[in-house]
Amino acid sequence: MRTDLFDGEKPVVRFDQVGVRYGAGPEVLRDIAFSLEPGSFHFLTGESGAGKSTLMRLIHLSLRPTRGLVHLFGRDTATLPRDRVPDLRRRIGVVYQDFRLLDHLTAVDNVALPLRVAGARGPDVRNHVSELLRWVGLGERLAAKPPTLSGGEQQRVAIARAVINRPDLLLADEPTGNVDDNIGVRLIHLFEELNRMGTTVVIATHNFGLVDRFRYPRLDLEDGALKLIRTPSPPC
Amino acid sequence: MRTDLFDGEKPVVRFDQVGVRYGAGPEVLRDIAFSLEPGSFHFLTGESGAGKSTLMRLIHLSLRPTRGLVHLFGRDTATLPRDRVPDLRRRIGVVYQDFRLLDHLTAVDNVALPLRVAGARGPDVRNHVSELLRWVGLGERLAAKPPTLSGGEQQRVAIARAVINRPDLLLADEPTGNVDDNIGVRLIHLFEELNRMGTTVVIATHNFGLVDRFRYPRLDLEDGALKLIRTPSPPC
Amino acid sequence: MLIRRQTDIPFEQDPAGRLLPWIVAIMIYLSGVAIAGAIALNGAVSTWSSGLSGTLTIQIPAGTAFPKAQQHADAVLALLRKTPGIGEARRLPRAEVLRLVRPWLGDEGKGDGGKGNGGKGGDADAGGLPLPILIDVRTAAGADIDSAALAARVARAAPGAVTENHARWAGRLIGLARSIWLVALIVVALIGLATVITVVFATRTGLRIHRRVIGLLHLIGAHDRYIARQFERQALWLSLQGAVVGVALAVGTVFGVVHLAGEAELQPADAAIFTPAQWAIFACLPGVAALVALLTARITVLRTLRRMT
Amino acid sequence: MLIRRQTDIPFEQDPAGRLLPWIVAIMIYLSGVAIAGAIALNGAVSTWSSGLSGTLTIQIPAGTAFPKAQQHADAVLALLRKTPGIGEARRLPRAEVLRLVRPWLGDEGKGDGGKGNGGKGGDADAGGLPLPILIDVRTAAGADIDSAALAARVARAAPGAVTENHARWAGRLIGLARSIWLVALIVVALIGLATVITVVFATRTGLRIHRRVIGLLHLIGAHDRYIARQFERQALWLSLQGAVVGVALAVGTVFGVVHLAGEAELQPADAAIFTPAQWAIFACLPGVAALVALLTARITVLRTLRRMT
Ligand SMILES: Nc1ncnc2c1ncn2[C@@H]1O[C@H](COP(=O)(O)OP(=O)(O)OP(=O)(O)O)[C@@H](O)[C@H]1O
Ligand SMILES: Nc1ncnc2c1ncn2[C@@H]1O[C@H](COP(=O)(O)OP(=O)(O)OP(=O)(O)O)[C@@H](O)[C@H]1O
Ligand SMILES: [Mg+2]
Ligand SMILES: [Mg+2]
Repeated sequence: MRTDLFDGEKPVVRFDQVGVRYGAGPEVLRDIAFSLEPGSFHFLTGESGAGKSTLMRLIHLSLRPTRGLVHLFGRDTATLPRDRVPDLRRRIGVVYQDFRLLDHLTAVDNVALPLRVAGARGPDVRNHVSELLRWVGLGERLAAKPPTLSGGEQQRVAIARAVINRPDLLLADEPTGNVDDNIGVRLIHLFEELNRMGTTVVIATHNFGLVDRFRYPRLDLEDGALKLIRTPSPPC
Repeated sequence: MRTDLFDGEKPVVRFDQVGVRYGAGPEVLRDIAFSLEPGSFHFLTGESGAGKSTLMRLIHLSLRPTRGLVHLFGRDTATLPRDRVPDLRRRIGVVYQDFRLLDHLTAVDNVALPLRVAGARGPDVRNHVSELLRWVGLGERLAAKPPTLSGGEQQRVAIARAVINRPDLLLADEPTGNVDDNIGVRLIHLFEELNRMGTTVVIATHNFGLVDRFRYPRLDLEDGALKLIRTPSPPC
Repeated sequence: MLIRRQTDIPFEQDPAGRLLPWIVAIMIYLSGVAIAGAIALNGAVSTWSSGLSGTLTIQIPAGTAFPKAQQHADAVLALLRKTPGIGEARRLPRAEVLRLVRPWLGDEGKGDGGKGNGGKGGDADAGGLPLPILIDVRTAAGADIDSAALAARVARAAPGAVTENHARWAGRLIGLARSIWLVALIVVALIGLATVITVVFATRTGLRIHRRVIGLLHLIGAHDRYIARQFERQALWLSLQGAVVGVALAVGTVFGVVHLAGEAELQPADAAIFTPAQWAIFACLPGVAALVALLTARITVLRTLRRMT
Repeated sequence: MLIRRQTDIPFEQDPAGRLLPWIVAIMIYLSGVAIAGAIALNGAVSTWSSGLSGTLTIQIPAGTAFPKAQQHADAVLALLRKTPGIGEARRLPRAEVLRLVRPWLGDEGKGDGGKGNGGKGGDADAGGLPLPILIDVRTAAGADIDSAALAARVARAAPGAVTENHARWAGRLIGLARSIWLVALIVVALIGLATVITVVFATRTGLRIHRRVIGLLHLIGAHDRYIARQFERQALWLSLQGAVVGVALAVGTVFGVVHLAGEAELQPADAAIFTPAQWAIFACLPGVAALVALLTARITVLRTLRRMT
């Protein structure tokens, strides 16, 4: 589905000599150049403060680079007019490190939000949402609001919201920080499922257990520079 | 120091047949009975949604049990008048699962907040705070505000705030979810340091790497019931 | 619809929901009352200016001492007709004189001849006093009459006659009324300003309270208009509520005051001080307030969002 | 102090900081003007009631046609002295008569005899018109005079004389003034209410905006009073700012209006319409507003916090 959106197999994301500096501070990211091919799957690693979330923000257009070019779905984002940004964002699913759920909406409504914002309606939507929540183990908490969910439960709602509209690109920032390894593995399987249907996936994580287990190529941030680390054996 | 506060070696926390039910839902915690002796160190484990954060909230008096008795520092909390609660809370340091830093204060001011609320002032305070932040690896980010900190950096500020006034009891909810294992180990060492000086420590975590490594007794929640799991060998 | 038609932004818990309508109601009430006062005053002023300005009244005393009041009146009328610049001069009918004199005499003036009647040469008398003869003089448009000279000539033609120059007097009253009108306008403008500031305040406040929600909607791909629309609706609804209550109370107050003024004979009880067009102003007030609130909210939100990137 | 003396609650970014002072300024301005109006009206009413109620004025025409004006005046004074219930009767000096007549005549009445002077028997004349003789009659306290009968007797003693009963007229004016006073009071009360609601609104809003901060302060062991104090200070400071500006503008406006009224000769230019005690009301206004804001904030915060557990 939606293969038309891939703009003739152009990279989903392409960075050219991107540098980021917050205010007058040092460069957090330096000379970042990489591209993500449609349908690829990467882990993003680096120690705390290395710039993983910053890189995600660049891709999601919530942060502009200090220098360099960011291409998204084949478009140069520097020249993108402000009112075209929402349309690009609708093609990206994001799991934020701090979840960012809406406290006044139920789990179902939170997950359905990207569909509503994009104008989707109808009973299919709700069934689809409920099914997904059941899949991440929240079948009992469909009508619960985020403040009444445990940390791990909130994280899974955030993940469900990011994947509900089968985005072309999925960015997940530390999506397993609040769940145990069993659930963590299950969540990675969910991302793999999505990936198989064409979604490009990037997962930032500190959990080397998962990285070692799934053996997808790693984008590693160190001292502001990005290095691609390919693991020889195929994913298990 | 502050040995007078231990009320003649009474348990710091004592639960008697405590049950918790949110609204009309099922009992999240059932017949919880345990006590924490002064100077003890426990991990709190259980899968996502088991009730770890709920138990922490009970101890910190931000949630009242549906039934049963909670004793804190030897006092029955059910009969405690409202305006006595702050004084008890000042003796407890808490690391929240979602950090709860104040976005408008610098890292230093955030960490100093418990001291300010308790009325402490002076240059010693600031030196002490800066030193602690340096210890958790944030020496470069003393004047940064939380929104400009990375996830792991925020978590470490939250930990520094919880331990700054050498509390009699430390509750840490998933304190290593956003940092890698190196930093995680360093943080547990910080807690051990505090513990050696008399603080009772409880750490909720999913990170079995750390649990296995430090081998402190585990309070394990399963199906709403609490089980104490003692590991035979002493901490390494 | 299976997905509940909830607003994405949880306005229900906002303080604005409970308090903004009351503030708007008070504001609209106050401006409604001020507008009513201004309209009433305006009506009075235009009556005065059309009825009185450029006008003299000549009062010829009557009664025992003035057996020749009638002749004097005729002489004055003849004199006036010869004077250049006089447009019209007419003797006021007795009923009108009685009405004009009544407030000065009280209820006795209302009909019966009364005791101690000493009138002979004049018309009917009021409360024992002989009614004077009043001659209403309208100067020709644009004519500049030397009223002092005229008064002297009138006094010679009819001894005891008093010439009142309403133009000056009315001019002063009209000047005063105009300043009161100006004050009323300023009051309405200030209240309007306060209302707009309050709506801006409520909207900015809403933006602050719901900052994270708005930020997330943005990140999820919502357009500015999608977000602004929700704020607009909220502002429209809250201020409409308040404005309707405020206008209703203002209209009630105006009715009450008109009724009391009628009772106190300060004006004819049957006079309609407000024309339908003027009542329409009140009917429009809530709509205008709601529209102002809507636009204020829209502008505030869009400007703030643009700054948020 | 090395740890900065920042407030724990980041009020600086609140919309209230920029907008609340303006709202308070407008409110205080409006109530200041309303209070000034009420005070001025009150002064006028008390002058009228003390100066006029229970009072009659007898106007005796003078001039060529009334050579016996002086005798008539003496006859009327004699008559009044015999009448029971009359406390005092005195002939107004010429200057005062001139002052009273002046607005009816315009500037010509100000001094020179004018052209076309036909006066002989009367006092000096104004603008060619003979000045009438005015007798001010004060009824004895509590006495109930039959004014119609008296007027008839006066007219018999002095043909052409007109008796004006101020008591009735003044009574009506006073009644009207009282209702305007009541309206002014209601307006001030409503504006005060709107201000209180606005402060409650701003405080609740602050509680909502800073909910997480407050929640955290609570969890960290802060007492309710510690939190409430910060809100109080904020409300005090913001409303004090607004109130001072509002009162300053109101006092300026009042001065301006007094000046204009003096220019228009609507009242003596040198008259002090406000006593120092009345000016003190204005001086107190900001303090009162600030205190109300402080208490409103305290009560609002403590009540809300108690509900938060
Ligand atoms: N808005 C900002 N202003 C200034 N500095 C910032 C800002 N956001 C992040 N930083 C700094 O940039 C660096 C990278 O932050 P980033 O959040 O990208 O790290 P991260 O790799 O996601 O770390 P973590 O694993 O702890 O989440 C950190 O040192 C952080 O303090
Ligand atoms: N305020 C609340 N109202 C209703 N249910 C709640 C509330 N808070 C928590 N719960 C439910 O109680 C259960 C226990 O929650 P708790 O936050 O204690 O779990 P936890 O052990 O901390 O989980 P995690 O490891 O995911 O943080 C969960 O199923 C959660 O949905
Ligand atoms: Mg991060
Ligand atoms: Mg938890």
